[in-house]
Amino acid sequence: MISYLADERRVIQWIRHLAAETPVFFPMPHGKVNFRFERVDEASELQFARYRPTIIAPNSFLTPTKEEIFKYQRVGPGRYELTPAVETTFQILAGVRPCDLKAIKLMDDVFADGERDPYYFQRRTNTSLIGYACPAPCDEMAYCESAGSLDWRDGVDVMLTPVGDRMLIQAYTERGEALTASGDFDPCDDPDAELQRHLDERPKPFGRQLHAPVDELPAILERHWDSPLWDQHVERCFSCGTCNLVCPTCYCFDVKDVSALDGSSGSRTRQWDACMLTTFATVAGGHNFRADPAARQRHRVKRKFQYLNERYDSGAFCVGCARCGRQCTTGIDIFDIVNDIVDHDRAAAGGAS
Amino acid sequence: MTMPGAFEPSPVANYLPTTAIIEEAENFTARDRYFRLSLERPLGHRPGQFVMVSVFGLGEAPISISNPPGDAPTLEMVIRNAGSLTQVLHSYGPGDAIGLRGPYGHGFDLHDFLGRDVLFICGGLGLAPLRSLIRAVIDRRGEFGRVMVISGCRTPAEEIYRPDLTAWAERGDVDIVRLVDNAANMPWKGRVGLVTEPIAGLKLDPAETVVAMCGPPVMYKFVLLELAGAGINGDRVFVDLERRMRCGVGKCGHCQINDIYCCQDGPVFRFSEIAHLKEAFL
Amino acid sequence: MKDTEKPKPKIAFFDFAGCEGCQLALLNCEDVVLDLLELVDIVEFREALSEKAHRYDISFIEGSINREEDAQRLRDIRARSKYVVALGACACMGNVQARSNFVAPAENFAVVYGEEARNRVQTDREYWPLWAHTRVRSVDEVVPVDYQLRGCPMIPEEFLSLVKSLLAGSIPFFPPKPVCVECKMNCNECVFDQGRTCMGQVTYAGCNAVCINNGYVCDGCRGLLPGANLDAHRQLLRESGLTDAQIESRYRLFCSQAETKHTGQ
Amino acid sequence: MMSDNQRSYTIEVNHVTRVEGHGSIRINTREGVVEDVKLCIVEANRFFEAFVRGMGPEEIPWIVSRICGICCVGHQLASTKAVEAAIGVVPGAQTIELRKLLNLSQFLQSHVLHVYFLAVPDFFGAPSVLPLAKTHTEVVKRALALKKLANDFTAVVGGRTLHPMANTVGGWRKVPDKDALAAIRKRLLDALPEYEATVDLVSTLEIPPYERDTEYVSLTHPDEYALYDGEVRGSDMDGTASVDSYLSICNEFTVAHSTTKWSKWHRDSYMVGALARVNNNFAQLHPKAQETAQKLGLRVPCVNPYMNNVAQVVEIVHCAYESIALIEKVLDTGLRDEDFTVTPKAGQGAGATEVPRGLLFHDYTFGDDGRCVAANAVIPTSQNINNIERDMKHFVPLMLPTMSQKDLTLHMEMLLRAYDPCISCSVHMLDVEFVGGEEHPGEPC
Ligand SMILES: Cc1cc2nc3c(=O)[nH]c(=O)nc-3n(C[C@H](O)[C@H](O)[C@H](O)COP(=O)(O)OP(=O)(O)OC[C@H]3O[C@@H](n4cnc5c(N)ncnc54)[C@H](O)[C@@H]3O)c2cc1C
Ligand code: SF4
Ligand code: SF4
Ligand code: SF4
Repeated sequence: MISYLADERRVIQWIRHLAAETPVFFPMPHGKVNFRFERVDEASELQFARYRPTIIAPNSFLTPTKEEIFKYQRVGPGRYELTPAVETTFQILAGVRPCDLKAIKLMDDVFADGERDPYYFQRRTNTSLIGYACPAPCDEMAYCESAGSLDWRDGVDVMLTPVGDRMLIQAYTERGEALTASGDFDPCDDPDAELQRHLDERPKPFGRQLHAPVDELPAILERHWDSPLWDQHVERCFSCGTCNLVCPTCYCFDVKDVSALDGSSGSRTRQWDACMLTTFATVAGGHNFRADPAARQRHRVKRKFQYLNERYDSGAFCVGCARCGRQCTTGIDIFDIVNDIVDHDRAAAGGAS
Repeated sequence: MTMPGAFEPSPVANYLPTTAIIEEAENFTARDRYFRLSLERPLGHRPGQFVMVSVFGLGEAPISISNPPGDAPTLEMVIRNAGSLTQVLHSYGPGDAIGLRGPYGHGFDLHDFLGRDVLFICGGLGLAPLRSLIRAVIDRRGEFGRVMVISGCRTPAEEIYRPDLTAWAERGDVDIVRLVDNAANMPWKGRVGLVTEPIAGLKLDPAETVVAMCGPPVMYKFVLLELAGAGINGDRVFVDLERRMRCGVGKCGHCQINDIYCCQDGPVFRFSEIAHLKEAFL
Repeated sequence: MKDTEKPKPKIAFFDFAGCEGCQLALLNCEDVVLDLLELVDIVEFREALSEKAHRYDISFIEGSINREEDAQRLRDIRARSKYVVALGACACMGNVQARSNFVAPAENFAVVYGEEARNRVQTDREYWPLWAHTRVRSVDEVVPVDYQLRGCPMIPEEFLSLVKSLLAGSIPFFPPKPVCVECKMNCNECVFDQGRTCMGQVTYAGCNAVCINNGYVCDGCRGLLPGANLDAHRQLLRESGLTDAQIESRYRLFCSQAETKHTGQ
Repeated sequence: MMSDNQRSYTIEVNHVTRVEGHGSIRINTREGVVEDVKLCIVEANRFFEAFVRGMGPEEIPWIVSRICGICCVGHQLASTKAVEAAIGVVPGAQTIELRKLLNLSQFLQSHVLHVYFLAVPDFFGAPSVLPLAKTHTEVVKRALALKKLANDFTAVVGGRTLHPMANTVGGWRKVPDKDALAAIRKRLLDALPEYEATVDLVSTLEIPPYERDTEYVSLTHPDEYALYDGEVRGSDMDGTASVDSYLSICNEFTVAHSTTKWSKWHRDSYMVGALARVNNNFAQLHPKAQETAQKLGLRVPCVNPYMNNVAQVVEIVHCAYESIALIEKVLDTGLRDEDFTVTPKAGQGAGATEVPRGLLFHDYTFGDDGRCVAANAVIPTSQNINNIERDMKHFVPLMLPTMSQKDLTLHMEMLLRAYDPCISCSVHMLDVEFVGGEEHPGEPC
């Protein structure tokens, strides 16, 4: 690993330099209070300090909201020619926070499960990640430390770690080394000391804290299948799916064909779906396996803190970014739901003993 | 078709269907249509697996494979007119082409049944996937103990694979119970009642019996209770769980129950392995 | 897709009380209009042509039904059509003009045409057939409707998807989900984050959140989503500073009709 | 045998096709003498002026846009101006330029639609534009391409083609994307030959030669060919009248034999629309548009209402060149997000704008609670209707001796269409007329 030091100005210069040759996406302010990843051009104002998790997580660059998987073209009676979608544009996601970095690692697991998903991995291999270690929680909602993602670095090409008024720049991969070669950086002899300084400078505890360690949550949640809390936490739910769509570890999709008017050509696409939507688990004939909003909320929460951890053994599938709680218009926060269940579990255990 | 070899799902062929031609089609019932397709090469499937059937422009649907494994480049299936795609498939007949990919999922493992008494419980269209296994068992009849089939549907007019059921009954070495919920005003020689009712009368040997079942979601709870009453252990009951599926290969999230994907880890499950999943038997 | 040839379906457009924007939206599908003509026979389209026919495979009905005379004409069209599709918000749910249902018809007359006209309408039999303003009704309040193309105006993509679907012998389907889904997929900042209010959470999607994409809010022109959590939504609007009267007016802006139906009033 | 023109007959064209909204023409002749000519509106009421009461200032333009799909931009602009006048909001220069662009795009769209889809089929003797797709494929393709360009133009500026949402009281909710705007400019430039071809096409059409002098009324502006803004000018007057005085311009009145509200100003009736604008403001047209007028034989003052179609083509050329120049100007200045917060308050105000079919007035009054208490709109078609009927009454006797009933019917339909009437709009302003003729007692025409 090669390590450098530089002030933020030079780091930004370097990112601009990269952007001149390659599409680089960076979190930029959008609207009144939000951020989104936008393509860097000459006019972009790049800043690391001001940040709130982007509306949609950067995994949309790996699994776009709507993506063509192949085109079809009728070439004769009943005969079709299929052309699978090939996406080889190289892109750089810069300023990606640790929560999102961990989420991308989780997506790597999901899309490698069983058959490797070619559409995901062709984008993944063509994407470079430049991470940024948060020196402070992005706002009062974040609970990344508690969710176990705050120190995530796995999968990055380059990691930027703020230390004092400078940044530690570390290339973790060969690609990272190639990228950093063009920066006007000073060498860093003792990266570990710098990292330690970063940790020392960081507030403790960092952000909100879940009421139980994430590795205890599967067992706790398992004990509360029938809890009335599920109903309470959906009283105000719109089943709008926002919490799914903004979540960096939600990946469910629907498959749809888009065809020319006469049906002779078109494409098969997949587009994001959301398990909080009413018809997500409806089968033909009308039976809905999760007709009740509480059942859907339970599925979502358990997916993040129990089911998928059990399947992939990669820790919690919630990375604590708090996007869902921030974007839910009605103020439902998965953090509160989980804590509520933990509190009830503790109370019940206390009462029993 | 330009993409060869799609029956061995390779990373490139993922999601890409191949073309198959319908050789024979017949309406089994008012809403269930039987198809026999000819393929370029044998499917190489196991009983209980499924394929994704496509019509370009309309999308895909998971459909169970009805024929037993073997060397014939053939695929049999029964499709119920249940929605946008299946309605269109009902207008298809011999000579028409459809798209296919698969086979997908974990089917039944014949080894779990060899040397045992085998009970099949089929509700309605549930006979379609089970037929694949029943045929495989009957083909090697000598290697199994008793072979019993309970096949139920709502009315006599809704029974599928009637010639098969008759032929199996005529063999003499297979116990067939055919029953309907309601036979009002219709010719019907079988029994009237629910698929749970004949179970007790079969005098099953709990130690020897292996069960395979498939039917509408409501059926499972009751059959499982009945089987438990007959002393049959959950590790010898195999269930076929059908959920909404979009990709068939464990990515789209629709068929997820707890930490399992019905498509990839199923659709056939050993009951004891999923008995704790509360959403499995809603 | 099957390759057998089928006769071209006959398609007709009929307009009742509305702005005719939905028909215009169709004329605005310049890229596909000519292809469409290859596949279907448009046999009645008063806004663009002078031809007429007597039986229709698909009749698209634009506009709300405001008078009994129009209801009769609609029943006649229904009898001669295989499928009836309500085209646009006026046909689907009455649209803005259904607001006048909350006011006595005579009062509406007086406001627009003056007291004298009101008196004439009320006393002179001759005026009745044209003026009889029963109530603004959606098409499905008068005849059975097979499919709805929602929105003010309707969304051409949905129109084309419906036609494609019917041409293929399939069943058109518009997934019942709220506008928030499309809004999020467009990576918009939620209007509640801007201190404004939105009908998106309880509104049937399909518009690609076009109003929010363009800096506005969702006013619900596609009607309420079946089963939407209206209590929670009203509560949210209250918490966002709206009075009950403002909330009702917001609900009534486009979907006065749908809302009364929805809540079973 | 009696010749056709000697017979007594009634021409009835119910639900005239290829016009916006439902209108019927009824002509009675007895032994070669015209007894009665009527144009009836059979559209159902929607009571806009009634149900907008209670709405806030921002809601009004958004909702009244629904008066008419074809004229939605016009209704939106006129009502926005009226609301702004009522509550004392002065929009910034950028907003005004964007509104002008929005209006230009609507002119391009509407005129192309009218000329190609609604009027041209008559000249080709086709019942509609559809058969032309086979016989005159190039013409139809060009029409579609030009319409698409104009629609995309509206969408880029206004957010979407129909009932655009970007414009609001006080400003622009989301300013257009500069790249998209630049792309529209490029497409307009590339389309100039297509607009030329449109001129060539129209130059081949045989315009009926009927003339009847009338008063021509339009906006007029010292600095430009008035489309978005200006004072009102009637061709019979010196000077101008203010928009606020619109009630004494339209002078809506009822006539003994009809319950229809008619308009007149200095004469029995007046005409608004493309021909009126071209007549009144010819000198301010873009030089290319003036050239076009010359090429098409339009010399002002022109008193042939059938020439309204030609005037529309002249305006198409004008709008194309205007749009190109204005987009360039807007891009050079750059686009900024503007604050458009509006405080509702009491007040009354009127606003006017030219829309493709003519002069449009909106007028709103807000109460102390900032909610609308009164609304009024006077639309071009209601101003024209008196003039159309008078044209018909004038032309029918001229044509009767030489024309078959069929041709006469066609000519009357063509005349109506030449005005490009928009009956959807007019419905809320017009009373329905009944013909109490003996043949059809009590039946509406
Ligand atoms: C493993 C497996 C094996 C199967 N085997 C068979 C088989 O052998 N034979 C067979 O016939 N079927 C089988 N099925 C079921 C079959 O896949 C479905 O019937 C089929 O997918 C229906 O597709 P469709 O496009 O016709 O229906 P669609 O129109 O797509 O309907 C399906 C879904 O669309 C949505 N939808 C459509 N209309 C509405 C509406 N009005 N309101 C709300 N939602 C709506 C629903 O969400 C519904 O779940 C199997 C399913 C699985 C999972
Ligand atoms: S974002 Fe909130 S309201 Fe929407 S589905 Fe999720 S929890 Fe429910
Ligand atoms: S569940 Fe919520 S907090 Fe957790 S990762 Fe998803 S969006 Fe972030
Ligand atoms: S702006 Fe409206 S549609 Fe979009 S997310 Fe918010 S509530 Fe939903």
